[in-house]
Amino acid sequence: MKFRIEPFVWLAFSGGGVLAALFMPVLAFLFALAFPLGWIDPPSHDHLDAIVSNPLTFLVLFGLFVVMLVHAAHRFRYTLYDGLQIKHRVLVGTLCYGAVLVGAFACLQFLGGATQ
Amino acid sequence: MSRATGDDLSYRRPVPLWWWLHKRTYFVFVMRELSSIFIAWLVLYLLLFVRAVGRGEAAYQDFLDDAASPWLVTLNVIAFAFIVLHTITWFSLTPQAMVVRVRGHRVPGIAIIAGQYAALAAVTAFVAWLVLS
Amino acid sequence: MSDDPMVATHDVLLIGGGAAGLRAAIAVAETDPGLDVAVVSKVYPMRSHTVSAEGGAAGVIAEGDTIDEHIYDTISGSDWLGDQDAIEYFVREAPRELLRLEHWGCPWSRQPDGRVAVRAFGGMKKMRTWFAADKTGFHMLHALFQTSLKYPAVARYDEWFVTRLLVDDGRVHGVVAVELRTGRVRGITAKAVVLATGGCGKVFPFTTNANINTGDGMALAYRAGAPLKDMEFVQYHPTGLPFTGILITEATRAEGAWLVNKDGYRYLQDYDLGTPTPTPELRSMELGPRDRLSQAFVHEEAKGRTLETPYGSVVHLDLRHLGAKLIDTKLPFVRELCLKYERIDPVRELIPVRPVVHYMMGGVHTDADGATGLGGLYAAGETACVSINGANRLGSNSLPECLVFGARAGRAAAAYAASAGPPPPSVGSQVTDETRRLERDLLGRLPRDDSIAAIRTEMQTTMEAAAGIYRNGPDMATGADTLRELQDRVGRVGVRDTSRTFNTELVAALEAANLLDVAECILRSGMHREESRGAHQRTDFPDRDDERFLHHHVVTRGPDGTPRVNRLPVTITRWPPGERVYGR
Amino acid sequence: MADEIRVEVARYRPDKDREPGWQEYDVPLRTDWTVLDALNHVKNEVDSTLAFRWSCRMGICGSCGMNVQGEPRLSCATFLTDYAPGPVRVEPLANFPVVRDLVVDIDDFLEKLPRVKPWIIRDEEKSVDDGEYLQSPEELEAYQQFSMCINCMLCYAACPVYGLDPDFVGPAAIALAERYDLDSRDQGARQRLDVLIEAEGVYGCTFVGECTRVCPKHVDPAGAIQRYKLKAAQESVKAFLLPRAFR
Repeated sequence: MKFRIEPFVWLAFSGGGVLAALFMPVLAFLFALAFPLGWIDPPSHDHLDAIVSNPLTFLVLFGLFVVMLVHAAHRFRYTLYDGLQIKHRVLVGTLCYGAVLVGAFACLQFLGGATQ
Repeated sequence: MSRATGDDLSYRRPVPLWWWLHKRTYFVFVMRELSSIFIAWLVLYLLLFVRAVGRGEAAYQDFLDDAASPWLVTLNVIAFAFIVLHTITWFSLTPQAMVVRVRGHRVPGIAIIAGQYAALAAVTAFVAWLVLS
Repeated sequence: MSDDPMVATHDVLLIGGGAAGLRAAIAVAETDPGLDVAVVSKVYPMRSHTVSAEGGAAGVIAEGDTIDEHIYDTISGSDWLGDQDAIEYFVREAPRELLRLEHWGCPWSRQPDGRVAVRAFGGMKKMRTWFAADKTGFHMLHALFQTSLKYPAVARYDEWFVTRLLVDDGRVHGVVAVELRTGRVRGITAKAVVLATGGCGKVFPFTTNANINTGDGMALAYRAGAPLKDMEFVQYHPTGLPFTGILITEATRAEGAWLVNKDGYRYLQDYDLGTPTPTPELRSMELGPRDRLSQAFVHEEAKGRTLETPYGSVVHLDLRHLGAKLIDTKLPFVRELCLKYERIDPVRELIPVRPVVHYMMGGVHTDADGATGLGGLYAAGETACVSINGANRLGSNSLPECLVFGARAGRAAAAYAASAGPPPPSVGSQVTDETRRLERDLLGRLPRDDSIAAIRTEMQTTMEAAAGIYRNGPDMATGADTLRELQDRVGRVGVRDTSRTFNTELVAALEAANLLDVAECILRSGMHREESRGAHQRTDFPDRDDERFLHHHVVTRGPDGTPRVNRLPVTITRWPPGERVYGR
Repeated sequence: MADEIRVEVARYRPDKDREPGWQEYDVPLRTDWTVLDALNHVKNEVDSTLAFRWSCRMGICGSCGMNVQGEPRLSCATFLTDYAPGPVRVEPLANFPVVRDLVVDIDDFLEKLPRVKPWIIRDEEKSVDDGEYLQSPEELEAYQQFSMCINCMLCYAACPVYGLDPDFVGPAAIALAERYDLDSRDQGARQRLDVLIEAEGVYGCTFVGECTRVCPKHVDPAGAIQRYKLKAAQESVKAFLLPRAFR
């Protein structure tokens, strides 16, 4: 069988899509809207700190975030190709997937920083 | 194939740059694809949120205050709307991409969609319990 | 392909890309992989009219069925005008050909155990019609087309219109064709040519046939000196939708649908076709042969027991008692067509139907190997007349006919091509002549008040009046006179469209000339047959007359351009002429 | 209801025109008339130079695809009354080069089709003498939907990916590959996968889904393509990630 990178990228894209569809609504609703706007009382710092400092949380969030970033980058890449008809395929690909690498590094930093 | 070539006078119509504004279904498609930006944004936002939590009580409160600023709320409302679009479209397209068979019979698309919403409810309930309990 | 821009060269040319043409092409490629074979078609092969066949393809496979019974059904269906030796070849080879198509991926409907399923069909004493739901022709054509793609030896000239056969010294050496996209006229030489261009339903105004069924192959052969045979026999299918003429397959009746008049009465019982039973009875009532059912409609109409619509009188086809489940699994296309084109749902409503021109029993005279008598010229499928169909074809015999005789003609053409020499130099000047004719006579001529559409319409109304389900001598003679005038007009009419690119008006002009030649042959043959047999029913000669007319008519083109009708004996082997009995 | 409807037809005569333009015709508005009937009326009564393809007029030959009011349709199955009071815009199918008027060049599809090997591939051919390959109604049903493609090219006209990248193999061809893959008689899935795993194969598709929406025969090419993506991914994981014992 031929080796091609596309199937693997697509698998990550799809996985990210599923996870985003399942997790993002509640995460976005709670952390981006309900807590800042006070619709729901934000949990105490201690409670959240306990959650994020758990190594399991680190693993879960790291996996979740990186796969979602792959999903987003992959999709956005095609949006640039088709929606804006940008023809520089290699450049666009490099920028998009390069952004995932930067993002993954940021995840490592930020999530790792919170896990003590 | 022995199609004569060389004097091809066929007219090739260019695709307009904003082709996806010409038809509703195309527009919805591009909006669906643009949800990717907001997923990326929310990942970044959540990362910053976690970082703030990790930096202590004061940083957490500051972050919540910043997040209540009008421009960030506007951005997050838009982002949430795109997330909902992503979830709905993703779920509704799954049955086309995946054939699930139970005892040799193909599970109807509507059941697959319902299953996904059930999973969404479970995940939502779990996250809410974990965070709010 | 040769370097000469005027002429391309192949070993075998197939004219037409339907079931017969593609089957022949594959047969050539399999017989001798060294042969260079090309399919020339005025449409992309998957557009060919085979695609519209619905009900099925007959082949003896079921337990309890026998070769002899299929032979007998076909012979009695033909009103004893089919050649019995050819019918025997046909019936013996049909199952193998259908199996071969199974191996090529045709999605035949199946029994629960995985074997091929068969259904009943009109005029057949046993269940022997293979089917792919009610899109049998569509599935066969696409299976053949897709399978043909795996043979690199098969070249294609898609959307090339053949205007003339290259003939020298009684042998055919290729064709002249117009490439529609560029308008360029080119000679394509070959050692053997197989005509497989389908039927000629467009001779009539109301037909199930597609726009492309203009008798091109028949006209090409006829002009080149090969005779046409049995041209008086035109099949009316009893169940077409009014206005469009879209076919509602006989499979509806095989699955149990009823034909009822305006009173809801199953009127076929009044026409010696048996007595009504709730479930279908083979060779009886609605499962009688097409000629008899169409004739019954005319009588019913005369009695005032049909319904009037803006598009002529109709009777009703009743599927309601079959139920949605059976209709959706075995007749889904019928439901789709009714919903889309009549806005009625056959699950709950009656389908209005009337007889409609469907099939040409006649065609280019060939032997059982598709040979026409002109060296190097072969024909197969509806274009040809072997004859296995005689005076009336049985439903579901035409698809296997395309396969059996397509394969036979392909093999014979391959054998011929392997031994034939290169084309003589004289064909070059024929190409030049033809190019000049097309450019000067058609494109260069000033348009007059006349139009091709007007000529075609007048021919069609003439043919409907003169050569309908019931005919008579004086009407046919009047019609033949009108056709002579129309021949004169088509010889003078100009083409308004002067473009070289995809000139559909030029095509229509060439097709109209083909149709007129075929129409004349139909009427002339009909005038000579002073009896009623199968699809040829004459009010002035209402009985079959085996004494005078148990023979074929072959038509050749006279020196003045008019058809000359001659006789050819019918081959009778084991089944002497008898009475056609249905429903008793 | 008005007794006439205006039809705006795209015209392009390469020997006269540098680019397509519009021509208007008023045709009778009859309940039974389709867009194709209107075009035939024009051709027979008004302007015999109008060029378009058509044949079976019963939605099975696939010749008469056109963009009607911006939507790819079979013109023989599209009724004028649905667009009353008009006008109705009729254009050649989108995404294909225009040969003339409403006639488009589909040779690209015919060149791509053989690449996906749309025929039965067997390791060992069974002789016709040994009868048919057994295939249960359930096995037939598994691929039946994808065998309904009439090659009408509406899906290519609806597909923005094909419009932007003509190298994309495209909906109908991939659906036909899937049709043979799913056929219990076929053993050629691996060969087709090698063709479709390429960048211009299934992974060029962004699942716009328009091909499925416009398909007059409910073939669902979009579904076929997504399933192919999944299949190719599964096979790739098996071949390159799993230890040998688990493949």
